[in-house]
Amino acid sequence: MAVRVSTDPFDPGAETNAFLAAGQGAGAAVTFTGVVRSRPDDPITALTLECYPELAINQLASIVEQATSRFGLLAATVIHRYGTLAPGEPIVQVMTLSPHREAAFKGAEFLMDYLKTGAPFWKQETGPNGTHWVEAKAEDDVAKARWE
Amino acid sequence: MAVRVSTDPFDPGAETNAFLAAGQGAGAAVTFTGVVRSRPDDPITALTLECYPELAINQLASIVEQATSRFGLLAATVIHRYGTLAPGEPIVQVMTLSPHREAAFKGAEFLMDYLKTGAPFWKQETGPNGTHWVEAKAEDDVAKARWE
Amino acid sequence: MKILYFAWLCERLNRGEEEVSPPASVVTIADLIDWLAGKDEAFALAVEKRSLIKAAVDAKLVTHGTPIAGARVVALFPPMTGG
Amino acid sequence: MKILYFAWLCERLNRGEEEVSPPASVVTIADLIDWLAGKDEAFALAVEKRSLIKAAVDAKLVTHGTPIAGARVVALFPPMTGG
Repeated sequence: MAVRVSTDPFDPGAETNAFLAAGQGAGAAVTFTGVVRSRPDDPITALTLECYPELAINQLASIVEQATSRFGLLAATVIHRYGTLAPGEPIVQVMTLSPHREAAFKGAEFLMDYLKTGAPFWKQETGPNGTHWVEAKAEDDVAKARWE
Repeated sequence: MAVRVSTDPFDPGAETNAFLAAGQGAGAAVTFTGVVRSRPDDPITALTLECYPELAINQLASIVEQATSRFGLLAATVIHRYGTLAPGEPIVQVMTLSPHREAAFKGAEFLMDYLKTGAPFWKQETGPNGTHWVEAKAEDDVAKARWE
Repeated sequence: MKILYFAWLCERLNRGEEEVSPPASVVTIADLIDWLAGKDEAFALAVEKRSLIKAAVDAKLVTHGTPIAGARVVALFPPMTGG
Repeated sequence: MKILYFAWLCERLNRGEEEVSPPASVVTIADLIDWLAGKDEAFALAVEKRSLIKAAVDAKLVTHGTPIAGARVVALFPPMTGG
């Protein structure tokens, strides 16, 4: 399936290989992997993602469909985790396949820009000073707006 | 090492996982994988890449350095095969790591656009009608020019 | 009609869902928010900045102007921060 | 000085490398190409469209105007088609 929303961990490389294996004959594949970040100046011990799975699947399927038709992709997959993750763990992976590299790149960027503000996940960071909800970023709205 | 030029096959997913493992703490990783293409309307049985390895390593190292400083990447790797490859086999992989997704995407696109016309590889396709050298594409010069 | 709350909206209301039976005068999502705010001060405070409240009807994203007639599940939540 | 040829240039010359000793009047890559063309008709035909010939000196990419003084290895080749 082209969309997967789960609390289970996933293996980024194994997902890319499975995606490539299914796409024999295409020339260009792009994988984006988002990982839980922890910077020395702003350390976090855990990232918890809340999710509304039914809506997430509907929204991601719609975003994948838009990207596929807009960029003529041969395949596109989105994997998104929720639950509590540790720094370094993969949160999200999008993969696109196309005969040409430009469409594969653009498709993957489009998927990321749309899912940032359009998929029902909410991040909560836990660090030395406690737990707080991550605020929506204006730059994510800007990133999405450039495709409109 | 950030640049690898070899006749040995490589495993795209294993390379991505090794790259991610080395980059703990960063948020965004992009992997581009180029695969030997064979279309039903234009089948090929083999793709042979000739290479000038000493120059390839110098050129790729310079391109990686440019991408790293221009986009503030935390890491960037290019793997390029040469020799004779079958359809479906990976030819090239570039990987970029950055705190932010936009830089990771831009860095990977820059690497691909520059290596297409700036790294000393020459492709020869073998199909039902024999073997021919792949011609340089004007669109690859255009793709590179947009960064200048 | 079931209402679901997520993220800080869930936290501030101290409940993830509830069953409600709005009167016929509640036509749209905006009406529903107003009606819920009239019944519950914690809710009224949490949704004070209406632009920060997003909504879905039966697992489809909607706007505040969308009618809720026939809805089984309405979800209300803050801006999404996935990816 | 060693000269390396790649891809269809190598194929059309039927050799991948050769040793040459150009005279002092051969200063740049462009001079070298002219000098080699004067010695060998197959070479002259292969490099007729000069813009299709790229060059490197000691494994560094150069232009046709680059001097070759002190070069140990000069490489001549068609436009690159990697990736």
